[in-house]
Amino acid sequence: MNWMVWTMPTAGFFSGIALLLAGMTVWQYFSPSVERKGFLPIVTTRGDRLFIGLLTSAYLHLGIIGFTEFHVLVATALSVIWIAILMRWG
Amino acid sequence: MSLTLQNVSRVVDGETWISDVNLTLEPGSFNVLLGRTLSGKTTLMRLMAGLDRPSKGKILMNGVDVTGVPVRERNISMVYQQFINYPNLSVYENIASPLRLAKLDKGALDRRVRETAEMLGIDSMLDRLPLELSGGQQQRTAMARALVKDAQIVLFDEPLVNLDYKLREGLREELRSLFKARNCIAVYATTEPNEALALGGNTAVLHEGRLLQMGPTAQVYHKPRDIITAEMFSEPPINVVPGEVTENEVTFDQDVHFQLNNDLKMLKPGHYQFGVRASHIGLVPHSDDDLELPVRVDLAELSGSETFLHVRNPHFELVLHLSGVHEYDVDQEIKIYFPTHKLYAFDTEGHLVHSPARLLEA
Amino acid sequence: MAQITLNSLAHSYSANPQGPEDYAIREMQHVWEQGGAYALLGPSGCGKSTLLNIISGLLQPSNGEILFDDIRVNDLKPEQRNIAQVFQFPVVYDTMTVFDNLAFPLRNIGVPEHKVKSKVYEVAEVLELTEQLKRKAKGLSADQKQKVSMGRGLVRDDVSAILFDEPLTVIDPQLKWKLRRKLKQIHKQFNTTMVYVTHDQLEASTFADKIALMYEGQIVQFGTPRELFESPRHTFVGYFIGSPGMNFIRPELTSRGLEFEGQLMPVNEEMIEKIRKLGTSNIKLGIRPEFVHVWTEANDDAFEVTIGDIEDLGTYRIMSFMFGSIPMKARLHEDQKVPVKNARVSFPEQWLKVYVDEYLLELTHE
Amino acid sequence: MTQSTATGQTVSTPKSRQSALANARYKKESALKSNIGLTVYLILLILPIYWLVNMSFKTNQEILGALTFFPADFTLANYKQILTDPSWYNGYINSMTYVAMNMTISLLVALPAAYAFSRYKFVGDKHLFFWLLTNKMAPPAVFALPFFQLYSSIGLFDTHIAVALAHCLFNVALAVWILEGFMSGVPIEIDETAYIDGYKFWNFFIKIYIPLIRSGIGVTAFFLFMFSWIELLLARTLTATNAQPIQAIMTRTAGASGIDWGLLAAAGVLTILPGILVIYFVRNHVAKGFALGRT
Amino acid sequence: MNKIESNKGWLFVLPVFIVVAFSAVIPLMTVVNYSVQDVFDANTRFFTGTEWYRDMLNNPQLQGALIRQFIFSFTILAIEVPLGILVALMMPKKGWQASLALVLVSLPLLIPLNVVGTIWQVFTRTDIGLMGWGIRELGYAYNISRNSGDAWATIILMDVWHWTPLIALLCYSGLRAIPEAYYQAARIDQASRWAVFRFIQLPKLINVLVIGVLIRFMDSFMIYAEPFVLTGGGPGSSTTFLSQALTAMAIGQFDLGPAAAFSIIYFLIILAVSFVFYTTIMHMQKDKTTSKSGE
Repeated sequence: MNWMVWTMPTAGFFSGIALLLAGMTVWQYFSPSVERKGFLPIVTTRGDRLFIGLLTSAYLHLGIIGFTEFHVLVATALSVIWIAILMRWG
Repeated sequence: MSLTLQNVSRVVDGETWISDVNLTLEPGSFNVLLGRTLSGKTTLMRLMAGLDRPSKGKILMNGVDVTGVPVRERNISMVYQQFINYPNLSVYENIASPLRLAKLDKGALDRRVRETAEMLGIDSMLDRLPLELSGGQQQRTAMARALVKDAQIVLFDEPLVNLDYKLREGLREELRSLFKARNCIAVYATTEPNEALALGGNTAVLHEGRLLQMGPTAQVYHKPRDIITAEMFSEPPINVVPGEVTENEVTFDQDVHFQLNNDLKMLKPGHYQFGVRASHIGLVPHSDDDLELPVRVDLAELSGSETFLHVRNPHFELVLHLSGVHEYDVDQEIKIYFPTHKLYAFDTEGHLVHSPARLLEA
Repeated sequence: MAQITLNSLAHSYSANPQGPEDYAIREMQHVWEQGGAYALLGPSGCGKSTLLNIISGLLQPSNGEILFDDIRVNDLKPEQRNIAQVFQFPVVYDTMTVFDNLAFPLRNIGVPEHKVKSKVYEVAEVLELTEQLKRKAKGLSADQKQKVSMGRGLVRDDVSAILFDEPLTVIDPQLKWKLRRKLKQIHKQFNTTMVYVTHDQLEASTFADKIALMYEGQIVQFGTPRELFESPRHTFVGYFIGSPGMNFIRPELTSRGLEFEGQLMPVNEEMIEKIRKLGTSNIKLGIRPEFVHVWTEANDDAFEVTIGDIEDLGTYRIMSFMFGSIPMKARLHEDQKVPVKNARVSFPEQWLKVYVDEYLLELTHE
Repeated sequence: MTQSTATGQTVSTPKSRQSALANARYKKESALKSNIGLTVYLILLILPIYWLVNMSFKTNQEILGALTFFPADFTLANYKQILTDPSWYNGYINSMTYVAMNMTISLLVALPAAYAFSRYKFVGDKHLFFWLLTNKMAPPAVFALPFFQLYSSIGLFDTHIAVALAHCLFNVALAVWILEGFMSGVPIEIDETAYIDGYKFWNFFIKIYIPLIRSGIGVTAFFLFMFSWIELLLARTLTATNAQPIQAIMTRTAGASGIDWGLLAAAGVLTILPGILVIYFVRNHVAKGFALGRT
Repeated sequence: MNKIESNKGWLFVLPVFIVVAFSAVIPLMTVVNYSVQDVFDANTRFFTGTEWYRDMLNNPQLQGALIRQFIFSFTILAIEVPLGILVALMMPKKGWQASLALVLVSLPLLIPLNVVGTIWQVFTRTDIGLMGWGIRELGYAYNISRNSGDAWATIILMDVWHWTPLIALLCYSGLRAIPEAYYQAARIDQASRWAVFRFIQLPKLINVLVIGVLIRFMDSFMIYAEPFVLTGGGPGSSTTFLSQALTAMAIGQFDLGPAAAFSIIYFLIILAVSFVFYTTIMHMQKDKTTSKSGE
């Protein structure tokens, strides 16, 4: 596994994603998500919204890293808020 | 072998498809499920077969709860509305398939397949593939597959609806005789009242997922429990005229009055819906208390030996089912005779309160 | 508007047909008059759809001509024949609204938009589609789609004919009732030649003034519903029309007349003479279940039979019985008394039809 | 019928008849146009391939000497060299081996998966499907190195199976996708009838279901072959000598004395032949259901 | 179709999941790991955080490659889709002509990517190639190694040649799936050729077109071998597309970190575009199923 050149942050990141997926699955199992239409232009389930949230967060990170002087954690904080909004009202 | 449904409901995506159905089917009975499209016939059959699980309630076979038992372990067979056969197997193999799985020995299998095929008149096409056959033959193949094993429950989901009129007549008759000799429960879904009548046996009327009435077919026909059953179980649909009963008179829409006859005496004063079968209204009076009614002809439809006459007066529309060919012009004024002693009366909620006495009880 | 004439028309799907069995349509001569409502009735595979497609031009007949009024249209393509056709399964243009669907045939021939609008509204009104006009055709239910399909056939008022190919197959029974009525009204209103293909005798005789009954690529009888019912010209007509169909027995020609299992059948002398002259052994007697007379008491003309099943069909009942070795049926009125085991039936002479080589034998002076 | 009624109720007015005739002529013209159009397109399509074939039968002198439309000095030497030298023809064998392996693996895993997607609703089904699809987007340029390391670390470097597995990355998703379309076209009532008859699932799946979607499997196989056969980067990265694909071997034609054009052309032509064979086998299925069952 | 709600589905997709996860997840994780480090070898590496991302997003070369990539992808789609539809419309419907046309049309699809490059390299050379020679003869100083316009045109022509058949095949089968009754109804409604295309054929084609466009978009974003063989990315860097820029960086200069960072960015870009596409497909299918259940 040495060749995979793991680092703490990336290991943490992937563990986080894995936990998130597992959590979503358990949540879905015990309380199945119903499709709904929020402010997004399409009908979505909980999983869809999470996916859209993560994808857009990735762009947010790229934007902030690439074109501003803010610290990356600013992007992370904004993303968390954005995902929360999306999960609730999207 | 009996099949019992106890308080069975099925809810899909928040929509109720079957609502609290209680039903017992006796061994050796032929049962017709009558209802319009989307009334829940197919859903109910799938529950009986074990293809779907009820959201609520129990299904008992011979008193044993089989609610969760998969379809493979229930001894049933089913014929669909579409002609469902294995397209890549010959007709012979199609019919043999349930027997092969039951590990029947070769000789017995061959005999059974040939017998069944002969019974359904497809013994000359055993080597062909189903898609090379005509629709009627394809459906016979499906039926043969359903009949070849001694299933305890045989389900037919509108099996004849995609077939020619004349073919339907023939197959229907065959079905009747096929099941006379068997001791299994047959269930047959249809939208057509005439088919239910022709098949006889018992009829269960379904409407919007609820079971309205279940009983011997003739009884359900002649004594429908409510107005929806009456409308559904007759073609053309029964004529419904709102009316009011006062002390000794019946009034239809202010203008038409007649004396309460012996038949209707038990009706309490109040508002009713009166039903009269299209075949009971005549062009000549049949009895003394027939009510003469001037009407205007909407349309006369001729069909073989019968005429369906659509007429109206200022207040209501009626359909007459007459035997013989009667030709009328549109808007012609004629007189019809309304049989006051052959009226069904339903209360304002649609429940039957009175049905006409019959000369012959079935 | 046109009269449609089929002149020695025949069609075969095989390139070089050998015998008559290779023909989907066997040579025929036929006229559909302008403004009539016709039905083309027959079991599946009898060639009725083939014939319809030949009229509409989707198929080229291998022999003979087809005339619209007196003009030969064999070489004209469907779009040039100026006809409308409604198919068995609804054909709608999914991406268009109902309005655009109905307007489509009009816009294609360059009808001015204000006329399109008024015509579409008129047809939509008749078909009760006004509410749906703004909806996309894709989301409609099957019967609404079929109404749109029909509507497209009805919007053009200059069509030579409207052809229907089992248009009510996908419609719910309750709705069929209404649509049949609608079609009939439309015919009265527009006075266009209409040809309606179906396998359902009820639909055919309800819709049509005259029915052409097809069997094995031939029109075996062309007549009013009443004629088809009362004097079927061919045994197939007897079997196919009426529910249940005609009862048939095969009598023998003896010195006494026509005998069936020792019983003399009520057929008059003149007829028997005629049969003798034809010298064929393929003789059948047919009688409709409606005309079989059932007696409860003994009667001179009646034969004794064994009763089988009695089906209660609500408005009437069907009694099955064995006439000698032949199963037969009689149709009884709802309230008619039925004997229990043995009954006597008689066959009124006027309704007992004689078929020689499957075709009806009639006395010419009648 | 008399003449007067005929003129009174003509099918179409003379004017509209004329336009009808013109219309018919136009129709014929358009059919002709599309024939010509297609022919031109096909010729343009074949021309580059023709040129390659043409070149493969020439000697290098002729190729470099003058532009000729047919080989003046027809030679099979180029083909002979390839077909007699194991270091050449092994390349073809290697390529075909891993392509066949990939097709087998992809179909084996994709068939049940496609069945599940077409028949069942389960937690995360749509997301799983999309995830499968995204793998087609992984840029091989960058993934090459991790792939190399991954397969080296488990000792599969320079084996056919390594390439076959790597190609699964994009082929499995495609196979699932195509097969799902076909399977959705099979009425679920057939499955139910089988269960009612008493079939166990796998028995039914293999005996009844798979023969039913033959066309779909044919079309899927076509696409699997295509994408695996034409891929170069991963195949080259994961092999050295034992499993080296023909595409990689072809680069050898550039020697010190310049490119051996004739040999290169012959090698190229030989890569096209298996494709032709595959098309020939699936051509009947194409008409039936190339639409991936999704129309 | 009524799907059964059952997590049994997961059992069926498990093999696919394992196969793809093995080839996809591990390399992807590795690439992410690379992207935050400066790696010399497995033991000599430094954590760099988001630095490579910042560098890459501001790297003019890569920005240039990205812009070129988008221009290229949209150009070829704009040509291939209409052309593919046109070819599909022109193809014969039945008979041996149909088989022949099918085989010929699918031919370019089955040629390995670098062989395609080779074919066009040869074909466009002005000394030994038919096309290069032909254009020279017509009086145009055609030169793909000097003139970037020529290079672009040639690469686009090559891609159109190679991939239009895919669109054509998909559309062809889509067209075959339209029931004859629709055409008959249109003839009877006296619809023009254009109206038939616009209201009958195109709506049915949309489904397959979305698939075709999605596959083409993803593949064109990864185009590598063909331009590499044909132009080598030149003249200058005028035809250097993303994959090639990345390969140069990752393998040529062994700058794994930046290359990895950029691949992630690149991956995210295609992911977004594909997600939009995918969602569209799913919505279209949903529309279809709801209208079906209404029947």
